[in-house]
Amino acid sequence: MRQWAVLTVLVLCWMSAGMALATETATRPGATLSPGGSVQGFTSSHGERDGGGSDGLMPVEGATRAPLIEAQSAPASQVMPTGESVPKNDTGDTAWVLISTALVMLMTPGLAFFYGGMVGRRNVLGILMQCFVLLCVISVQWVLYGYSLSFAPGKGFWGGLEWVGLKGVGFTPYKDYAATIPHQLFMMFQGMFAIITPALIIGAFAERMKFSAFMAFMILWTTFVYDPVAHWVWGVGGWLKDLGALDFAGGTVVHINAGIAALMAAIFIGKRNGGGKTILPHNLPFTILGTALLWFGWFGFNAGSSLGANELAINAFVVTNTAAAAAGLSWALLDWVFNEKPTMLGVATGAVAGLVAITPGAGFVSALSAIVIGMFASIFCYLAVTVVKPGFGYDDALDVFGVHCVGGIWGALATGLFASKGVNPAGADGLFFGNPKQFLVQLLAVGGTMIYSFVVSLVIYKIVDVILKVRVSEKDETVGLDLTQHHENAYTILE
Amino acid sequence: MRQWAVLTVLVLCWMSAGMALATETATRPGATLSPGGSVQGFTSSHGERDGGGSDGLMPVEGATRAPLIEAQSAPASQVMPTGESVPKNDTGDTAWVLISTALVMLMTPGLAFFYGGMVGRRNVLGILMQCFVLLCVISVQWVLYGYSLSFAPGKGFWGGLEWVGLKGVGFTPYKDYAATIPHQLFMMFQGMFAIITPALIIGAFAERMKFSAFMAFMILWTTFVYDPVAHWVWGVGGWLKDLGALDFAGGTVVHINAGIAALMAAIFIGKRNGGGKTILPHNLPFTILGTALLWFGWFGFNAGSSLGANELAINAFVVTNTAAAAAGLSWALLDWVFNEKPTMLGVATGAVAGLVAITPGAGFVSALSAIVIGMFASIFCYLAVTVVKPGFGYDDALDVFGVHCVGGIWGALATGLFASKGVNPAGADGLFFGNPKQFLVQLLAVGGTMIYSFVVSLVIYKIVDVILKVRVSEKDETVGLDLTQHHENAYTILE
Amino acid sequence: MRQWAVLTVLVLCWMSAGMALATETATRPGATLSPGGSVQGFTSSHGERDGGGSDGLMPVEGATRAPLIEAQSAPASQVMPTGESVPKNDTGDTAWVLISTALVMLMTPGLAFFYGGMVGRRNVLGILMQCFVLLCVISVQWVLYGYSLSFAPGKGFWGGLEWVGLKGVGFTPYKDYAATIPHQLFMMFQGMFAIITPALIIGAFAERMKFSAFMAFMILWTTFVYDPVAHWVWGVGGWLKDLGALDFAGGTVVHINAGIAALMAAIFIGKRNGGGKTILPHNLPFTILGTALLWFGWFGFNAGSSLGANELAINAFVVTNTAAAAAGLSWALLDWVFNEKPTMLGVATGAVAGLVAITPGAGFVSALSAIVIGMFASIFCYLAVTVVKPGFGYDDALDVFGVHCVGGIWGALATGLFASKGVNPAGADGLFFGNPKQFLVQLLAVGGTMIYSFVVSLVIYKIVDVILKVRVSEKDETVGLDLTQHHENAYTILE
Amino acid sequence: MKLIIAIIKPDRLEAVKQELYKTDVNLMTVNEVLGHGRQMGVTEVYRGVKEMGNLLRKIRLEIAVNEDFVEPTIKAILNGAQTGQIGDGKIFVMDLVECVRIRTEERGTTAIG
Amino acid sequence: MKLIIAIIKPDRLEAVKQELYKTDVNLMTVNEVLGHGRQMGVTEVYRGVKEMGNLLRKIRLEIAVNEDFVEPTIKAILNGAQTGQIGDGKIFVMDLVECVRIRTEERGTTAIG
Amino acid sequence: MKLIIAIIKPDRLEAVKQELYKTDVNLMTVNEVLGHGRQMGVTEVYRGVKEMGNLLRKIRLEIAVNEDFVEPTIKAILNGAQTGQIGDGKIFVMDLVECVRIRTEERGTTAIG
Ligand SMILES: Nc1ncnc2c1ncn2[C@@H]1O[C@H](COP(=O)(O)OP(=O)(O)O)[C@@H](O)[C@H]1O
Ligand SMILES: Nc1ncnc2c1ncn2[C@@H]1O[C@H](COP(=O)(O)OP(=O)(O)O)[C@@H](O)[C@H]1O
Ligand SMILES: Nc1ncnc2c1ncn2[C@@H]1O[C@H](COP(=O)(O)OP(=O)(O)O)[C@@H](O)[C@H]1O
Repeated sequence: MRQWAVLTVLVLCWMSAGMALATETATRPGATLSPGGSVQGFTSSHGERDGGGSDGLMPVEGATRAPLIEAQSAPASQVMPTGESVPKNDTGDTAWVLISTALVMLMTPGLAFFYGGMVGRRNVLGILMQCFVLLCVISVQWVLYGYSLSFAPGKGFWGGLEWVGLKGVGFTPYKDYAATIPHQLFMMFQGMFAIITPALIIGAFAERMKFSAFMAFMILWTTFVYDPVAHWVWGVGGWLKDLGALDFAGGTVVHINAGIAALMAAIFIGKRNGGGKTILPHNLPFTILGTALLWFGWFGFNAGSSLGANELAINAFVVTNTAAAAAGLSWALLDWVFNEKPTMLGVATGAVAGLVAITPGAGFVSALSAIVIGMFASIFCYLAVTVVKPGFGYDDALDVFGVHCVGGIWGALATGLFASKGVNPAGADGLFFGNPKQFLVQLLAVGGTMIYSFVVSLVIYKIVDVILKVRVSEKDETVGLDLTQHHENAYTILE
Repeated sequence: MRQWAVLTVLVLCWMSAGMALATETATRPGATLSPGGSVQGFTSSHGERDGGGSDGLMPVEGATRAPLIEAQSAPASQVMPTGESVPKNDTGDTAWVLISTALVMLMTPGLAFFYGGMVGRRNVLGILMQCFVLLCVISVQWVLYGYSLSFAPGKGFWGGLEWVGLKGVGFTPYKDYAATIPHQLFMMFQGMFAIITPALIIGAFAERMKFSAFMAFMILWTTFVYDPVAHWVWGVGGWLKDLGALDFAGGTVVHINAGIAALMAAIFIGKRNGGGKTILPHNLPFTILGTALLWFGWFGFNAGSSLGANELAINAFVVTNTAAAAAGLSWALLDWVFNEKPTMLGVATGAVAGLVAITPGAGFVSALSAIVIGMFASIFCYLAVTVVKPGFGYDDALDVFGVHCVGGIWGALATGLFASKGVNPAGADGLFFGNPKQFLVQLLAVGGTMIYSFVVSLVIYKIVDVILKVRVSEKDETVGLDLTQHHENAYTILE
Repeated sequence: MRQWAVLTVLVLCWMSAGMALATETATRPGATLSPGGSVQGFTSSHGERDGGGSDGLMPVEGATRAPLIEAQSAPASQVMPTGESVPKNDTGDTAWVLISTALVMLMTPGLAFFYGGMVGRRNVLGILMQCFVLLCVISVQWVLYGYSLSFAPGKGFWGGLEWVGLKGVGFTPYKDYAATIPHQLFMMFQGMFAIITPALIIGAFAERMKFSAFMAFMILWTTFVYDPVAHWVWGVGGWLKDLGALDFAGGTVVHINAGIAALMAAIFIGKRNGGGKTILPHNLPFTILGTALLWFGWFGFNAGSSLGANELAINAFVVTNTAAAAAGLSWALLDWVFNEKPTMLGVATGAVAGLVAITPGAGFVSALSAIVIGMFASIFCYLAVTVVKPGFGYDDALDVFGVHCVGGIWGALATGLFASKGVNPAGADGLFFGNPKQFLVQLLAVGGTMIYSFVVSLVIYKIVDVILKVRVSEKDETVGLDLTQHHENAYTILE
Repeated sequence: MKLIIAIIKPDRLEAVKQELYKTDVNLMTVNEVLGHGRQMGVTEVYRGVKEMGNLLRKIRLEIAVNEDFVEPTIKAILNGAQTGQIGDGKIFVMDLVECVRIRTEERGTTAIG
Repeated sequence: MKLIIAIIKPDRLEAVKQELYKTDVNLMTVNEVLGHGRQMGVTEVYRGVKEMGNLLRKIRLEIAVNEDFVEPTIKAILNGAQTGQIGDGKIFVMDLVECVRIRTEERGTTAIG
Repeated sequence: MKLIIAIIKPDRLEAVKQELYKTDVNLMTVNEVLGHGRQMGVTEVYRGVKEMGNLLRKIRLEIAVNEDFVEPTIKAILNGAQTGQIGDGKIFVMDLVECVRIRTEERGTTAIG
């Protein structure tokens, strides 16, 4: 197939980019200065009580001579004056991250309705159940060992088991992650990300996955795919973090990661009965409700990733809203041009694509860049959904790959294009601001994540398939997952 | 018609009130002392570290010798001691306004469900789409030029173009608007108001407006009606602000403004097919969901308008909840008396009417006054919906005029009655507290806004009608907007 | 009946526990040191500027030498150094409690959907209406006299009328309740609890209570049951508070209290027509939406009960999420074992049971304990719903007793088992941490509340029944409450 | 062969089904309809505007039976559905020319049961 | 006795009901159906994929009448439902062998009205 | 003229429609019903209480045809709907006395197609 050829070429491109970068990095040792990850500090403000005078900086009460927000990387730590080593909680920052955590939690039910509205009436509980069960299972997994695997410091690949059962995860800030909020709050905030990421994948195998297999797959996937990748990008010692990859709120860790696993699942579970027909959403208002909750929750996702009520939060908030809006609009225009009328599902899909695309760059790009990022997010995702999917013929039922992976890739690369130290002095400049290397770093992070996630997800999938059989029987698929997997009907038909 | 005669008399009354006021104002130059707008400062607390000792005042950390919240008006600025000119962000205030901004954003989807549940099954997506598209379009418009038009300082009518593309809108506080939060946050918070205001109008022409015409109308309306009126009331240099009109969170700017434009639209687009029949809500639970989200979001709308986690926020929060409750209750009683049974739609409508009515006075009146304001809000709106609407015969499908304009007028006037410096020393006293002039000022603000908004909206409407034809064809109306304007069905009928 | 015999034995057990405790308390006067109620202070931190250095403590800006959070009990107050008597508002704490208040408000609509989805299509508005009307009525009642009855200080049984109409309830902190937020904010936060508590009862008499009787019952119940019990546990001078009962966020006051009143109502109103058939939820997605809103709002309920953005809030947040998750999971497993398949309604019910169970202990137990508490919450509630209810034969339509009362009892007792001063130094140790007395105190609080609530609820019920007749006619029940009590249809059937 | 159509009150469905089982009639097709008859509807009110709803929810049963089952089926329906109040509904009986069981392609009276 | 089935456009229901009342036909049973006829459906688009919807919402009326009411009823339906446009619908008439009023157990022509 | 009523499985509708088109039968009326037949329902469980659901979603087709279309129509339905498994459904055929096209007021066999 021609399509697979195109794919091969793309992979080759990525590999050469990686090699180019490797060479360059080897020769320029100072390249890793800008820390990746969600906790971008304003390192320039250290020690200044009234840094507020210089534009782009925001003094935080009570952080008198300490850096405003502790940058999580080693270089940033070095600039902190000695004798200032006891970080203190700031009630304002704590309040913002508390509510942000709640907002991110709400995204998982939001996603459940976003997806649930799109499937048939006899599969809606299947979707809701999968989302809710993930909320339950991963919440417990995270406290037991997930947080430790992802964030315990030191190793390049995994975080180790020092923090199992939250041992040592207390209420004083852990300054390498967040200097002004309790460590447990950082843990909980990150936990919500670990919940929604596997939940995103659900859309790919909607209407046809057996529930027991689902459970097994998801627990393994979170442990062996999500936790390590989160460590790479955000954990102290993670290799992508050390490389200087920028991922403010999880473009790579969350969206690309889930999106590529979704593609794998869609390919290997096979088409729905009837051959991957169109979605006929049984309740579009539910999908719109979900979109609204996602958009609302995304303010916590992105603006909360600044881990304080600081100016980075404001920037992330503004660009998040702007990119979502631009992308929604852009999809509406595409629909208007190609299908005569703008559609509600289109605007909703576009908005989500925009939210995905702005995620990695939310703390690095400006509002005007966000408009461009949003606009193109819809264009790329629209192509993925209407051209690429039918072209390759996989049945990614609710377009997880088309929206989250494609949107995430675009977002990660766009961060490498539009990032600006004018927005975030502790970040980096992108290609359009004179730093082509950042773009290559982003490319490397994207590719590395995609390959790892695809391969490991596939291995997990195959293991689960052998033991539990992943797909429901044809009869069960016809009757619907609600009745066959959960013994319930979403709606009464007769009363 | 007798009704139009009544109307004329009302307009004449308003004009004489204006003249009376003009005379009085001319003779008493100190009249503009109390600042209008959303950023009511407690000017009496300037320079007192522990102003907390005196009841009614709340010390904000880090604002040691500065006014707690910067009053936005010139007089208030004068009381600020010199040498205190660098305002600082407060993390607690920032956290509260961040989440308030998210809450106000959620109101637009809330409104979508509030309205969407009330229309027929074949028009629900039409409503949702219009609300969502506004969220997208105005978000972009605001960043590009809307904020500048509304808030760039200096002119009496419009704000000018200095802040186009957010140029110069950074992270340090802009003290004339909000002294303790980043300027961009104030911008974003206000942006959410600019989104929901046009969205309110949607209810008037529900089930019969062409989507292309809708888009054109709304972009023009926001630019030529919302942006200027926001400037009048809240912008530095706005004439209503300078006059001393009190509008805490947008009774005039948002509700009266949208409500009167809605009346215009309802009159000129004409009745729905079948002659403006009753609403038969296709999904009342959606309407209730919308009401819940509106109520929830309104805490951000009103209590967020204090622009900090200060005591004004608390007051606004308490009176918002109280007025909504009292109004919901009051409508239930009206229904009980006149229709034998209290109705759910009635309670929801009443609650919204109460929320509308308390909006302008949220920072100026006490909780007990809020009960009275809420109770009467329902009475006036009930009359508007059951007597005035059938009387005049316009088909304001979802009662935007009857609830938002009437509720808004009552709220603006009630502020002129119940406002008390005991609640907000930086505000003003109302008629019942011995200051009849404030009532006249309020009357003037209401009337000015209504006339401007009605006339300019009408001009925009007519231009759009000539170019695009505003109303859908009769056939399309019968089939419904979902299928004809968006090529989608909200629900599958058969599966 | 055998079941009633079991019940009698249980009551006797409780009484002997009480007597045992009475004896012990008489001999050990220092026993009341640990304050109950929601405002658990970290008394060990008094006077230390940088208490942040000692793990488990969090310094709050501006509370320099005062206890971080004012413990609400007399003993805690004693440790406060003199000369520090002017408490100040903290913007971060205020921001968190503001948004928490909004979150708790959202729980009532959340509950409306949780319940509303479970009833038949012709009774959904009945549920929504009852929830919304409570939101309206109690909001007004609270401002008028409810807050005063519950929280005005001094008496053992009721709070008196000093604070009627919010007289004297201003913006400076009332340090016996919350030292860092405005008093009115504390009032509003507590008001939201007073709303949701009676709303919980609705599920018991779903589909068959006359609306007028409902109104009368609820106003009386809130006044004569909720307000006193809230005073006992949280009010200055309340007898359970003085006894040292631990109830962080309302396990006793809210859940047991409502749950036992629900049982009374279910018994005395009698079975639904058709003999208390199974629930056939007309719209399970609504129930799931409600669950999501409840879970989301519960972060405000529990983590907001720390009354500040402090470490107690973090602890409450983490254990709330963890217990809900563990309980949801546990119910899924029970369903899997006993009914072949895990069900969505089961996970939702379990999650709510877990949220209920963690409520009293949220500020006293660790995350690992929360897993155990959650797991067992589902087990006990599952038994209550599938064994106890059919056994006794009462028709508690939506299992208010089975989930809220049973979950609440388990939570209150579990607090007596798992509470640890390691988590909250101002709390107490439970049985498993070497303090068996705490368990007895908890038992006493549970029993006292149950007996008082059951008896007084019954008296109110009987009075209302005599005057208004509580139950609708059989014909009205058949047609449904929506049409007969509210003259509305939730959905159009034909369009 | 006859096709029996019965319009009954929603809350009588369970009772009618039980009566039909007793009469050995196990096959039927059911749907929800709106009936307009003698029974008055309940007034609806939306924002103060009264709407006289005159269509009421009913259940429609469709049962194909052989000749000798016609009277027992009618009896069973009457037993289950009769409350003596207005709105109890109607039973209509029509001739059935042919009946085919799709699964087996059987026809006529053997296909019916 | 005859059973008249009419398939009409949803927005004509009100008019048809009014016409029937005028003809003294007050009893009927109504439900929502999907019609597939000459009238073309409206294209639907979900994420760029077009779906040609060919089933359109219609209303189905079922009216049992005595012989002399058959023509007046047909007339009334025609009056109310005709717009002259494609999709107006059909009327089918069938023989009714028996009719029973459940409340009173009356049978035949007296039961019908 | 005959009225053919077919009760089929929901997922067979598309296939049946295709078969009918092939047979030149393009007009039909469809709605959702609940069937009670040989096929066992799926147990439902709500909070631990089992409910034996014995009504299953089916699709009901109503097709009016002229005499010579009766057998082809039945064949087409059989072709599209048969899976050989319990629950496949039934076809009922009844006499049609009259048929009116509302748009044109045509009657009889010319009105049917
Ligand atoms: N002639 C008829 N044609 C069609 N449906 C009818 C007819 N008569 C009654 N029905 C149906 O039966 C239902 C009950 O009729 P109604 O007159 O209220 O009952 P009853 O007279 O038996 O008490 C009606 O709502 C309607 O659906
Ligand atoms: N032969 C038929 N059998 C069953 N239903 C029919 C038949 N002919 C028409 N209908 C129903 O009538 C509706 C209107 O038919 P259509 O051909 O669109 O109208 P017309 O030709 O009268 O303008 C169809 O949607 C269908 O529901
Ligand atoms: N005698 C009947 N009267 C009415 N409907 C029937 C009758 N027999 C079958 N049906 C309908 O056909 C459907 C399929 O019947 P079932 O006995 O399950 O199928 P089969 O025996 O053809 O495999 C039933 O669910 C019911 O809706």
